[in-house]
Amino acid sequence: MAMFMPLAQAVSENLKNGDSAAFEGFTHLIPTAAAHEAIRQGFRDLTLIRMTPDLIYDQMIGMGMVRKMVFSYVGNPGVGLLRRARDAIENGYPRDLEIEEHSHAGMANAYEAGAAGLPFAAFRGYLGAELARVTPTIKSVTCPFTGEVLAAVPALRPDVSFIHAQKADRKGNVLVEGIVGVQKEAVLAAKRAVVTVEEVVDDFDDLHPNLCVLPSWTITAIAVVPGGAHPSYAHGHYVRDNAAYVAWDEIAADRERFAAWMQENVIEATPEDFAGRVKHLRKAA
Amino acid sequence: MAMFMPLAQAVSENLKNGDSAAFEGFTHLIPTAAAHEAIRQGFRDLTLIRMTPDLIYDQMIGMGMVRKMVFSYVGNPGVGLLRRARDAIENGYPRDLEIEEHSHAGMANAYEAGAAGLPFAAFRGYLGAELARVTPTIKSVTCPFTGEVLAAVPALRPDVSFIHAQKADRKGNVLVEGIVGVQKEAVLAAKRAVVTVEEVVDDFDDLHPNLCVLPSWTITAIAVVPGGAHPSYAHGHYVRDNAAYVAWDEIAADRERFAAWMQENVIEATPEDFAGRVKHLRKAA
Amino acid sequence: MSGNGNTQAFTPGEMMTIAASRALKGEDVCFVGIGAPSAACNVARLTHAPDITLIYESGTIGTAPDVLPLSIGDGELCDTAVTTVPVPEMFRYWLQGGRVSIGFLGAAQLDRFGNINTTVIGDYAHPKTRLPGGGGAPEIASSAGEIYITMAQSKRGMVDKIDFYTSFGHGEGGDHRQRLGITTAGPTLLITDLAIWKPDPVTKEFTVVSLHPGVTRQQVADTCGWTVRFAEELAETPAPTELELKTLRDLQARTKAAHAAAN
Amino acid sequence: MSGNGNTQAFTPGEMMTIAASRALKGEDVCFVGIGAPSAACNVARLTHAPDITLIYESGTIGTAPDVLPLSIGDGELCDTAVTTVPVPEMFRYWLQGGRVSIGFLGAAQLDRFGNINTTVIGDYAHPKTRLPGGGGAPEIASSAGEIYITMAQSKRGMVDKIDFYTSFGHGEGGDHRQRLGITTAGPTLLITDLAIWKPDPVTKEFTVVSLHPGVTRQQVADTCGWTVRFAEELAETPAPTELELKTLRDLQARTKAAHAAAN
Repeated sequence: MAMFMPLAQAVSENLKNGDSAAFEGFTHLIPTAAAHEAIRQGFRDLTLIRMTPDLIYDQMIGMGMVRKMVFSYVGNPGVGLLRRARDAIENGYPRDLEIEEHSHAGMANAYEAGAAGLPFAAFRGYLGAELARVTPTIKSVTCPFTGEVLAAVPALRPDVSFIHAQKADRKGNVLVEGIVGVQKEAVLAAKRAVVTVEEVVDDFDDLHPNLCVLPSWTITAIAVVPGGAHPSYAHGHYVRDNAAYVAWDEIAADRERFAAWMQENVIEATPEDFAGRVKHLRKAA
Repeated sequence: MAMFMPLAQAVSENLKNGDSAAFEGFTHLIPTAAAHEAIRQGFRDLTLIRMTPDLIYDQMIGMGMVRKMVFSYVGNPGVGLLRRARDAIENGYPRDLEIEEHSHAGMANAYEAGAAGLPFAAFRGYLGAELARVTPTIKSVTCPFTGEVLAAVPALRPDVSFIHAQKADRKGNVLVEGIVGVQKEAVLAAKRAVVTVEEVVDDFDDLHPNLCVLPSWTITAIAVVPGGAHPSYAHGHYVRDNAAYVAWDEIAADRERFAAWMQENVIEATPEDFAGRVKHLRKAA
Repeated sequence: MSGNGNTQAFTPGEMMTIAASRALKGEDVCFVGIGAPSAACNVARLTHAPDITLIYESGTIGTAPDVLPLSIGDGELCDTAVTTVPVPEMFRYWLQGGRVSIGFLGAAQLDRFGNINTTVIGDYAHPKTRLPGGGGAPEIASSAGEIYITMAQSKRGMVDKIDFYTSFGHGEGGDHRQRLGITTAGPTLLITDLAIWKPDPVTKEFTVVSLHPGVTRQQVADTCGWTVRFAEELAETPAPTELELKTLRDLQARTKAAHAAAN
Repeated sequence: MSGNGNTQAFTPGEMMTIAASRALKGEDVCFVGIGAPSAACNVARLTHAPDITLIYESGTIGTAPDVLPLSIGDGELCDTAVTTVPVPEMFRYWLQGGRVSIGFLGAAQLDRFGNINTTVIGDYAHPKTRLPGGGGAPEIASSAGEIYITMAQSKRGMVDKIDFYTSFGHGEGGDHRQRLGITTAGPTLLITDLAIWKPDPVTKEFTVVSLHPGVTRQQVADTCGWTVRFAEELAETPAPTELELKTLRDLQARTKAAHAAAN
């Protein structure tokens, strides 16, 4: 049953050094506030899982918190490369970063298998593609009916998943709307799930029955953090801060500038600061 | 791209003698009007696929149209047995009926694999259950990571699937709401898909983005048949005619009474008759 | 038998449903079969377990129906659910995903080890009576944390050897489940119209632990197809309370009225 | 270069996008990569192919954005889509399900057989430059009916040998796809800023079939890392029409204004 609590408590109670953790969001609803809280609390040796590592993974990698990353696209969406992740992979700075790389189809199927309680997922993938050579967790399975050889990947089962969502009701049920990505799967595949939400409403009685609602008992903790997905967006609440993504390319290009930015905007900031960051983006949502 | 046409044409153009056909609907939105049209057109040697064969499969079996049935629960939901199906299985009347029996999990996974373009589905199923002994299409596959042996079933790929839905827009996109069952999977797994709908609306512009909408280009033909799911129901339009399910138990218990009922209510009826059958059920929806 | 005021008089069926409802807790996530299990689960929700999560295989999660559904997919289930998901997702994410604590099943034939047949009477290929089949039961039996079974006693239903293993209970008893690699507990409770049964910790054979008020050992033995074992300390099931009986009867009255009204 | 009226003047990039847009038909279901593919697909939709179905890997099906998204998951895509599905469903039912007729990809490195690298420059374990990686591309390359590729020519980008096979085109050419059991057609079209290329029917090597207006063979050869083959009959790509150029520029102007306004 989901417990409502401050973000600092939700993170400290559910993330540990050495954990495998997914901060999921597919361009939309990225749990930035939760990641920043994890940075402030200074966790180490994390294995970070995500289809599309973006700014928050660049930040955690740049802060030296990450031992390994499991991913399928390590870019700044619409802008280019992730420079802190590159520095770690290419130069081992600030520490070596082990990588386990899949395709989107591979990651999506692996989350789906995790949510479904299966040990692996089979799909038609990696045909002629070299990831199958460099990633040891890509194997194969043969269809017992047709003999077709399909790709197989192990199910993803994070110790903890963090997502951001639009709404919780007072019972702790959570609504995710718009581009829902793999958030439902990330929550159901994880041992523990922490959700930040834009707002709490009395009940979901008027919701359409087929929306993406995660029942309270599938969630460990909920923290109310308006704006918590900035600089990504929350469908129906505020739009994407594209300028922040473009700006990040320059900030992350330089180790010192990165460190200074993190100090000012993360270490010395609070979850409450997110509301202000999305103020000018609300009118356009 | 979906073409709008009368039900008689939609059925005659998309169903052939000997086809494998799914008339899907999980208690809700059962495509009764489409099945009755198929009965009037007198198709033979069909392989009928469905998780929950109910009245319409009892009717098609009783009319001698069915060579084989693939299913997971052959009952009159909430009432009891299906007496025409029993007569075929137990006594070969009016003809022998070959059966391929799965569990709900097996059928649901097999439809899902069909929609996903995979040759088979793997799931944790049939543990200690005797269906695995009597159904030759239940095999196994071994997880290449854990060694766990899982059940495997071949993907379902009907020649044609029929479903009933609430709405189409003028472009032929189709909305299914409420208990959505396996209808989306049945459509996407099939070579051809025929949809009967309660009504046509101008557009779906105001729909929530995450509803179950089948794009026009996934559908072959659409026929407008208000009430076409009777005696099941259409969420938001009319309620379930529970009395008709209870009455069916007696009608189907006797071969002659069954034949007379079919003559009067199906052979000599039309798709237009369905609107009248749900009239008294609309107030309660 | 009309319920108003007379809480001492109750039918064996009412006792069965109410005894079953008491076994459910507020934190349970219960996968509900239709018929007696559905009534028991909803009586629990309306009395001591208001927070219980009821799931029906039609994809309705967290339902709170005001009347009992006739089928597992009535509109009432969707209207009152927290969310309604596609059936493949129901079986993959919710049942197989290990999120169901209690699977509640009925049975046409049951043996002493909780194995259930709802498929055929007679030989599978040439059945004497073709029953509806397994539906969701084969995987409920292996994926739900525990299985509760409820059925009225009869020699035809409670048999020495079932004709077909639709869903696996404890097999031949003992550690048979573990030997098949099944990690869940299997049948842990049987509630009939006469008694409450639990599996022996070692042999896994269902053993009567409590007789319903006024029921004798002989009655239980006479309506069961196997030689019944009784626990050393045999309890008496508490009679239905006024609240329980009123809740059940009101629910059934609302259900009857609703099903009639729509027609 | 401002577009109003002066339709004769256009950049190579504009020619590339417009030539790519012309290859798309109204009945296509197109899986759209970001950047140049996205512009080309939307110009097609706004000119000769209003009924084209555009799918972005974020789960948005049948989108009709008024401005170009910066990322594959901008809100505009969801707001204008026929439906938005979860990402696992996108890759399972829609891409792997064989419902995509055209996959539109860009490339960091491309070889003459349409194999694409967007993973690393240098060795995988010790890369000189770590690129974003494959994302959806490995399975788009094998599951979409055909693959169209678009990129600006350069010797760094169009290379004799790519450093990593992110997505498989025609491999070593000939029937290499069939030998791997891949049933789709693979790369059938390459549109650069200078020319249109198609694979040789037998060898599958990309061959120039049309030069954009004013472009010489020498320019094409000088900006390509492999020895370029030209078709015997070499066409000239029709210059952008007034409508095409206006549509593209209006789209880009709206996009720029929208992205600035939100900030």
